[in-house]
Amino acid sequence: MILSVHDLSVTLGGSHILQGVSFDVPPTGITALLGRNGVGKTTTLRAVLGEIPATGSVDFGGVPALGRPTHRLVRDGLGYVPEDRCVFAGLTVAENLRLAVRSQDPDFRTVFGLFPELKQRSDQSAGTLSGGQQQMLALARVLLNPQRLLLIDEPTKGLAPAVISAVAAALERMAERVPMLLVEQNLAVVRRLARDAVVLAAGRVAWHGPTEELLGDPARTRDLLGVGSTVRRP
Amino acid sequence: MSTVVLLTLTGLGLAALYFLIASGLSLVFGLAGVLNFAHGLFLSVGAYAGWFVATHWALGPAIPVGVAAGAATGALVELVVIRPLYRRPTEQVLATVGLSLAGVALLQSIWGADPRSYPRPAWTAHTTGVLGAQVPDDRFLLIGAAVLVLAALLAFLRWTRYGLIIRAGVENRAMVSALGIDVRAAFTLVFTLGGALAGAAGVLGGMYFGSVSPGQGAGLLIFAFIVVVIGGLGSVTGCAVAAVAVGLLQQFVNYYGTSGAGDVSVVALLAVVLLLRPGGVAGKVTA
Amino acid sequence: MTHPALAVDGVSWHAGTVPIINEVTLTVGPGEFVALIGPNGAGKTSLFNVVSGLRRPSAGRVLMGGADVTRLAPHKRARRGLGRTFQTSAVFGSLSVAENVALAVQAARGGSMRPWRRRSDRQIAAAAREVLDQVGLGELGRKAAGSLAHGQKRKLEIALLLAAEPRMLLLDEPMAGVSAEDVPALAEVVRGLTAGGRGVLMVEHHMEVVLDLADRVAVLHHGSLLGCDTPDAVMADATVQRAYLGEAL
Amino acid sequence: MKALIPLVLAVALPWSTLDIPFLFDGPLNSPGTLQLLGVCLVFGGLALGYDLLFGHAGLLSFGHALFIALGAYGVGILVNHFYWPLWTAVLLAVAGAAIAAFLLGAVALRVTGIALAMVTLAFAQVGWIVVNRDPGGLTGGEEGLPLGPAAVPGFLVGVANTVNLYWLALAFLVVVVAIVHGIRRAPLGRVLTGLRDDERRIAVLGLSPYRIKLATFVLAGALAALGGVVYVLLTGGATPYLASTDLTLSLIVMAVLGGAGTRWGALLGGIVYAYLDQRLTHVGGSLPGPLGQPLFVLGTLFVLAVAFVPGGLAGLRRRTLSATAS
Amino acid sequence: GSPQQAAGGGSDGPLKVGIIYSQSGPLASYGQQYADGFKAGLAYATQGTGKIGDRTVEVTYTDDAGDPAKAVAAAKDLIGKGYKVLGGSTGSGVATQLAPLAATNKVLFVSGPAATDALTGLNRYTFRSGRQSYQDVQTAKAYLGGGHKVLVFAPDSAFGKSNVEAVKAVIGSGGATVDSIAVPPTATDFTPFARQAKAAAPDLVFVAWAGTTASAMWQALDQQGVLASTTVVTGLDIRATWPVFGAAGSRLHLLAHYFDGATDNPAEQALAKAVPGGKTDLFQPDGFAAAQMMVHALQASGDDVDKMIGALEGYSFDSVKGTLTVRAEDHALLQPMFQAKMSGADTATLTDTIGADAAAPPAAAMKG
Ligand SMILES: Nc1ncnc2c1ncn2[C@@H]1O[C@H](COP(=O)(O)OP(=O)(O)OP(=O)(O)O)[C@@H](O)[C@H]1O
Ligand SMILES: Nc1ncnc2c1ncn2[C@@H]1O[C@H](COP(=O)(O)OP(=O)(O)OP(=O)(O)O)[C@@H](O)[C@H]1O
Ligand SMILES: [Mg+2]
Ligand SMILES: [Mg+2]
Repeated sequence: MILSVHDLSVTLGGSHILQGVSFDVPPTGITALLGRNGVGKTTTLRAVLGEIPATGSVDFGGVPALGRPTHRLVRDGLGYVPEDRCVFAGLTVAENLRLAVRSQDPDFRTVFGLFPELKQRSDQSAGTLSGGQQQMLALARVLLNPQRLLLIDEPTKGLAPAVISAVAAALERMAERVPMLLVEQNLAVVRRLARDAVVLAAGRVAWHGPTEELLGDPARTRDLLGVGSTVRRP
Repeated sequence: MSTVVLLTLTGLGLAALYFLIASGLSLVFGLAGVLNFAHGLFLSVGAYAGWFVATHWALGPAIPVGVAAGAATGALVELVVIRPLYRRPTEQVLATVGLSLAGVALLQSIWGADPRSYPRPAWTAHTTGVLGAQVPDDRFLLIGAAVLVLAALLAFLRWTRYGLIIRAGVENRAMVSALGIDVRAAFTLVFTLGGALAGAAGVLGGMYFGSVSPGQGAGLLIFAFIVVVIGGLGSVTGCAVAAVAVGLLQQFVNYYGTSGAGDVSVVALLAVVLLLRPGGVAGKVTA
Repeated sequence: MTHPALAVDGVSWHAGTVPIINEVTLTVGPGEFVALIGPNGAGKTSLFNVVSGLRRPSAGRVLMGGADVTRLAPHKRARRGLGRTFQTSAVFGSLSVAENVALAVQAARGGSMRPWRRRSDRQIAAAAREVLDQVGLGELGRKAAGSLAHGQKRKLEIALLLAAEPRMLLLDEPMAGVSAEDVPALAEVVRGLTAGGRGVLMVEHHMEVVLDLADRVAVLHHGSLLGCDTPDAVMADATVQRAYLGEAL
Repeated sequence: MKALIPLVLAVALPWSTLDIPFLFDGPLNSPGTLQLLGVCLVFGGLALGYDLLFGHAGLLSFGHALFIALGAYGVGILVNHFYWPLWTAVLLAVAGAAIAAFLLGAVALRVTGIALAMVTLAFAQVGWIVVNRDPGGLTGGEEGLPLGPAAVPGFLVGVANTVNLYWLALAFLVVVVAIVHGIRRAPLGRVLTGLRDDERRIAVLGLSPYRIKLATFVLAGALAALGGVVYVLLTGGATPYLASTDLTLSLIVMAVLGGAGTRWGALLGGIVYAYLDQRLTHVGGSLPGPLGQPLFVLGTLFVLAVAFVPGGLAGLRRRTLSATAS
Repeated sequence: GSPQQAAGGGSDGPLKVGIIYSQSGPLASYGQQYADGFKAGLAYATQGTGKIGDRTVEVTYTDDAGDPAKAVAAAKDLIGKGYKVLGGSTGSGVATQLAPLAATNKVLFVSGPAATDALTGLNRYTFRSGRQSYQDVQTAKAYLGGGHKVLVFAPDSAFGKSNVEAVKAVIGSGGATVDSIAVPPTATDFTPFARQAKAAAPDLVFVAWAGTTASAMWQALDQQGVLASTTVVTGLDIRATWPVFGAAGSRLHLLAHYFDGATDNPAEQALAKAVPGGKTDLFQPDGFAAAQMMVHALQASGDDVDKMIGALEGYSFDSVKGTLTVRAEDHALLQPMFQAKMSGADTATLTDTIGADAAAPPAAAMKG
């Protein structure tokens, strides 16, 4: 297991958001983290990353992760694409990318191959990019460096259908090299990419297993995610 | 003619002094987003450290010691006061206000409120004739130092990644960490640099004024603020341009205008610049 | 004759020297629901910014109910009944959820600058509660809006709009980030927005929602309007297929 | 209603001959103590008035002292040089300050954030320069402008009447509290908070951020001027300190020390700061080293408060309350 | 009950004296000298007993941090506690605010180093124990010789203006023309002003400058050739500031209120013995004289302020500076003044003494 989360609890602003979450992420493929709005998906990722105080235990690549500073974890190969993108609005696209470079040999080819727009806009300040362009930039930042695990929070949010398929394809290709923990609302994307799924409800893990078992069983899907599994093609 | 030459050269000297003081302020403000009211304190610490060495030991090491003292103060302040407050930017600024109050009082309790005369190389008191104008030599020292500092700062920002890290860190510190960068160390570095610049300005300012007093740094701060803001927040080149504009304007208005018009004209310049281009000279026009 | 709720007439906008929107002409009738789709970066949000007054167009006019509002400040347009949401949620973080809505209610009813209280202020709170129930945030009224999860903020945005009782609505990706479970309910809320002759212009990438709700779909590409037609006609268009929808997942 | 208890205590205080050693030098109703408390009350009011801008509306103004000085010097000049009756002078000075706030605010509020702070700082700096230059002998320059006792009504003159000045200070504070708290709970208060959070959002709701900010700026300016007037009556004259950035910085310190944007924070902060400032000066000489410098103690205290007591005194109170509750 | 009762002082308790001065703040070193002088003067005037008759003089020292508002608060506190005699005020700003307070509350106020002319003749209750600007200028006038064009180089502030006024009154009335350059007190570069001074080509430049930028100011005057081309007169400040003159020092014509070595008399010896280091300095005589005046006033009456005033008006006594006289009409303190030269950075030598009468300001009517 590349990541083992055990009994993770988080309290924010007086409310007990995560109440003992446990799950594992296997060292290959994509694991989806699902659940309705406000259930604590983002909170889980940020707790793993050490951005918010949490109790319990988190094990990243065999080393305890809780309590270690975020930047150390990242340097050990834990990449993070946050939910609200968090591109640096005051910096240009090129500067955003330059900042993210950690390795000797950043992989600009893959990045510009996936997102040619970023190359054209390298001198535009990131704050004026359209929503979708910002998302691409956020993804590009983690793709530059070699990674051991990616935490990706809703990468397709706000993207046009064509871009969603492009991003999905990119994630699929990346998944051949690095495992991912993916938060995603678009079940079509989940179905296509994720091998395993973890469903959160009421601060706990409500279900954990192969994605097929979840999405292939309409009753279970409705039960856990509140929707029919037949996701209409756009 | 000789009057114009004299006013121009001494105006540039004044500009150099403003730039030396404002550059550190601008660096910290532009990069770390902290309007550092304690910058005047850093300045005074550097000045007193240089003074102490120069009067008790030798003149030579005064500048390096002043710079080191300023840098150490900057680092200490960042580590002890600024760092724990990074989630609360307003409080950071306020803490520096508190520091400036306490620090000046502390210096005063150690060295008294009266100005101490500042040792300096004898040649700085001489003048050089330029087109009939007797230009004090210490102005050339100031201008030289300012150019040096400007070049060094530009190189730092251009050739290292720190400028980028810190600008990004101001916007979203957590995200910079999430890119695997120890953003805290970068902030400490900026404060150390700002302190070092203040220390240099303190020693050179002490030599320029021929004296040092606890409130000297704080007293100079207001014009430094104006220079920083006119120059566009955090732009070192903008800061240099603004310093020259302010120095020359003040000098000429003081000579040709009525008393007090020099200060008022500078303040008016600030107001006009801010209203026309809220981001300062180097800033982009915002809608 | 009745004027369209919103008419965009030959509007162009440049960011500095870069042209972003080129001569876009578009109308939304009273009670009509128009969806605006287009690739990321097409200029949809920019168009909203021009219409709501946050940006000045370099050419063209914006009309509301037949009146030219091109030169009006954002708040003046809002007072004439133009409401909008933002692509990244913009709610008042330090106010509670209920206060957020109360603020919108009082903004609509006037007297916001009143520095004293009245008995009638109770009604504002009641109206706010009603709106919150409508979008399903009824239980979170006392929570600080800043600490809401993303999807909850989206709903609050809609609540702010509803409270202001506008006549013309601009919605910028209302469904983005809303969990699949909540999409149908929120879609129902959005559908209801056209009641009482309100015009709605919505940017949205969720095609199910677009197809379900829109009377007409306008397609923006590189800042120009490719066309504006019924959902089925637009879906059938080959350019739209290629530029926007891409291949199936 | 709980707010009435301190008010009743404050009103009853001058009848008490209670002697609190260390805290005060004499019995509560001695002129020295009343003067000290009076100054505390004025600063409580000034800080709360400033917090209307700073804490509530999120407008960081570095020029608030300008309006305090306008009130103070306005009255001083009208009374000393033009022989106006005091109360007319007060009215005119406060109205003048409000007009000045309107004009300056109309210009300054076109920008936001740090730019606003700097423009207001610049305006106030001009005020400070003018006051110090003693134009036409009106302001007395760095020596200040003592208020001629002849112009002041008898019941405010003389040490024996210090109690009346205390009432005056208390009345000022009550006025400020009434206005600021009224606004907090009224529609305008909610709009101010909204403005602090997201100005763009306020605009698309149909409210003009500019007009709201300007109105707040003018109101705060008028309150500041009123405070300046009371301060002058209390201390017998205006000094350039009233026009200095230092005073504005002190107001910010007070607001934050107490808890900016809270109900009682700024008021409390103002009172505590003014008390410490005066008392430390009083006992300062007897303390060793830097402790003898009031500003050292105040500055250090402030830094510590900012670092360890987020939310200021108001936050502290809330936390101890919740700690005892659980 | 009444909301406030002033405590009355008994007629056989100790005699209470309040000294309000700068223990902290920018004028702390002036304040220190004043207080040292006061203690020495009190011991001298009471022959070391600290008593008048059989009543001890109980002195309360209070800090005003240079802030008039704090001084007023301290004064109200003391007056409220029944103090009838106040002294102090290191700075002019404090003095001008304390003086009206003394009058409205009918207590004796003996002002300290504050030099503002405005204090003289302000009201019956206010006296002064130091010199005033006018006396400085009278001393400077002696340097003018046959010249007739005078330039005042002073800050654009109340202090600067009062010096300009005094020079106009003293020297201008003697037929000389008086011009002035008003320098912004915040100036950091003095070249433009030095240049203006040089261009004016006066016979005498009267420099009134105090503050931390003095050194830069002197250097600019020197570098632009003002010191070389004309007679430059200025006041001698406390010893700690002497090095600030720098190279200019030996070429200046100094007028002095007081410096160590200006006089030699029993009072001066007593002062020298009492102060730390045995070296006397500028403002110690003011404190010394204040103590002498208060003791004399209290000898006349311990409680009746009118009697104290009566005793002080016209009082003439031997103090550190020589014989001082309180002029009855306007309470000006007539005193000798000194002219001096700097030799080296830390020695001033007396060149001349201006008699108390020659330095006396014109008598004014009492205003209140
Ligand atoms: N700082 C905070 N203070 C209080 N509550 C918070 C805070 N941050 C988040 N919460 C609450 O924690 C819960 C979980 O938030 P989180 O952002 O993890 O949800 P999520 O599952 O990512 O939702 P979404 O799908 O909308 O992104 C929400 O109910 C939110 O309101
Ligand atoms: N100030 C600016 N300077 C330069 N380019 C800008 C500026 N503002 C917007 N743009 C560019 O204009 C284009 C349109 O942006 P806009 O935000 O309107 O896109 P959008 O259609 O809303 O996209 P999305 O669906 O991704 O939100 C983008 O390419 C963006 O980068
Ligand atoms: Mg989330
Ligand atoms: Mg958009």
